[in-house]
Amino acid sequence: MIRLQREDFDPGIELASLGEGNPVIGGICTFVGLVRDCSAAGPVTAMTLEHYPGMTEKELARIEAEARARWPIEDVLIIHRHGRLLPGERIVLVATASAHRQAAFDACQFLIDWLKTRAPFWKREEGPAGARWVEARAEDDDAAARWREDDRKE
Amino acid sequence: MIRLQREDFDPGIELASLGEGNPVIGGICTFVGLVRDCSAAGPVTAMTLEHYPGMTEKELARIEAEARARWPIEDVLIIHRHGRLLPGERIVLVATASAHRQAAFDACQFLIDWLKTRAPFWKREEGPAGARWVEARAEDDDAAARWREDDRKE
Amino acid sequence: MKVLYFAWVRERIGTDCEEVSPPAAVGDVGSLVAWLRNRSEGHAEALSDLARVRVAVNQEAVGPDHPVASGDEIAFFPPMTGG
Amino acid sequence: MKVLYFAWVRERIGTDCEEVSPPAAVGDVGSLVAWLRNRSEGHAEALSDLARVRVAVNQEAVGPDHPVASGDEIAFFPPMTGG
Repeated sequence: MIRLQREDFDPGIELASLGEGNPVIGGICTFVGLVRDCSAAGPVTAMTLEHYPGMTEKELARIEAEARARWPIEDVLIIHRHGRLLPGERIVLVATASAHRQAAFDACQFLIDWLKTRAPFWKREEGPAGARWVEARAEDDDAAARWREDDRKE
Repeated sequence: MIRLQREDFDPGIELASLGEGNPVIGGICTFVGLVRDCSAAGPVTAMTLEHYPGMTEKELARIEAEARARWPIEDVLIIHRHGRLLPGERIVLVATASAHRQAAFDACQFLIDWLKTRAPFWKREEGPAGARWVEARAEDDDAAARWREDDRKE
Repeated sequence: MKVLYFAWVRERIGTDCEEVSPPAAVGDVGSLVAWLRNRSEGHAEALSDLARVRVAVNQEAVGPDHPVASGDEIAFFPPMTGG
Repeated sequence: MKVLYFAWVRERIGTDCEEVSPPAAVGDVGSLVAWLRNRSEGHAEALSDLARVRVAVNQEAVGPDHPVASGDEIAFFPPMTGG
């Protein structure tokens, strides 16, 4: 399931329904990304996430489909916020449920790696020196490149 | 923090206090392990986790210390249950909070891999054909062996 | 066709969306970019370096050779920084 | 010294804990195992193959050469299967 929203979410409530009652599930891996009070460019007092309505949902659906094609996943949840957020606030949640823990871990990491480089979100940080658009990081490209297009396990 | 208990836990409540108010944290990775209704040996109707009181706590503390020595972790939570559990019930929760997502993912996976092969727990499965002790799996040894003792990042 | 701009591309061009009707010779992303650069100084600056700008046609990421046609929704934006 | 048994080692030996006083010559895990095997058929069977049994001395995993002394807590158990 994919959700795009301005408001905060409660990971406990969201995870409670992930794969609920599916006795095949042996492991659930979750990643939650938070706004830090400091980035590569300096102190951060707030962050605004802009996105491309329409394409964002489609791209997240493509990323979910790709993860399901690569790993035996029983359930997936992606929640991404947009709008203005303060340090300590949740930005994103990615969770995967699978019979096996390695698949859950790999699929969860794949989802966040691909999401960071493919889903049309842009961060604008506010700091003491004004606002600046966050630059894409080479590390994120490298992380996404670990999961090559032709690497499907099927 | 390490907790060993018979009763269930609520991942949402447990995670709410993980690294609370620490604005350095950029990512939290969580793994929750559940009782499956089927194992390598056949259907599972219940599972009893035996452990070694005293050594279990010490071993989990050693594993946590090792993770903290290898990765820049802001907070760690390990909860492991013992006693008799039914399919679908939670067995274990491992969560790591770090400034960077890769450290959170790696440390979380390290913790569950080492826990599986080093913490003194033993599973006894009940099924239609009676009860049997779960055999240690070569895959778990392989997973733990990825993190060699001399692999510390420091 | 409808052209959308996001993040600093939007700021430099000064609008988030415009309807444009390029000549028929504009048949792919590359030629559309060349044509858009002439619309204003902001367009010229924002679209000067295609290595720094990504393109989507009908909400799907594409390269500079991808065809464009009237009725398409074309978007220009920097590399993504979500998650 | 106190000897503990867990999981199927406990079941085969028939007890989870016993106080033993081996002779002074029993100075390491290997010689303790050899001595324990003589206590009963259950001991002999449970401890017959040390490749299948792990050992902890004072709640720390050790190998067969690790010393043991009176006052120690020694535990025998199968490979761990938690998590």
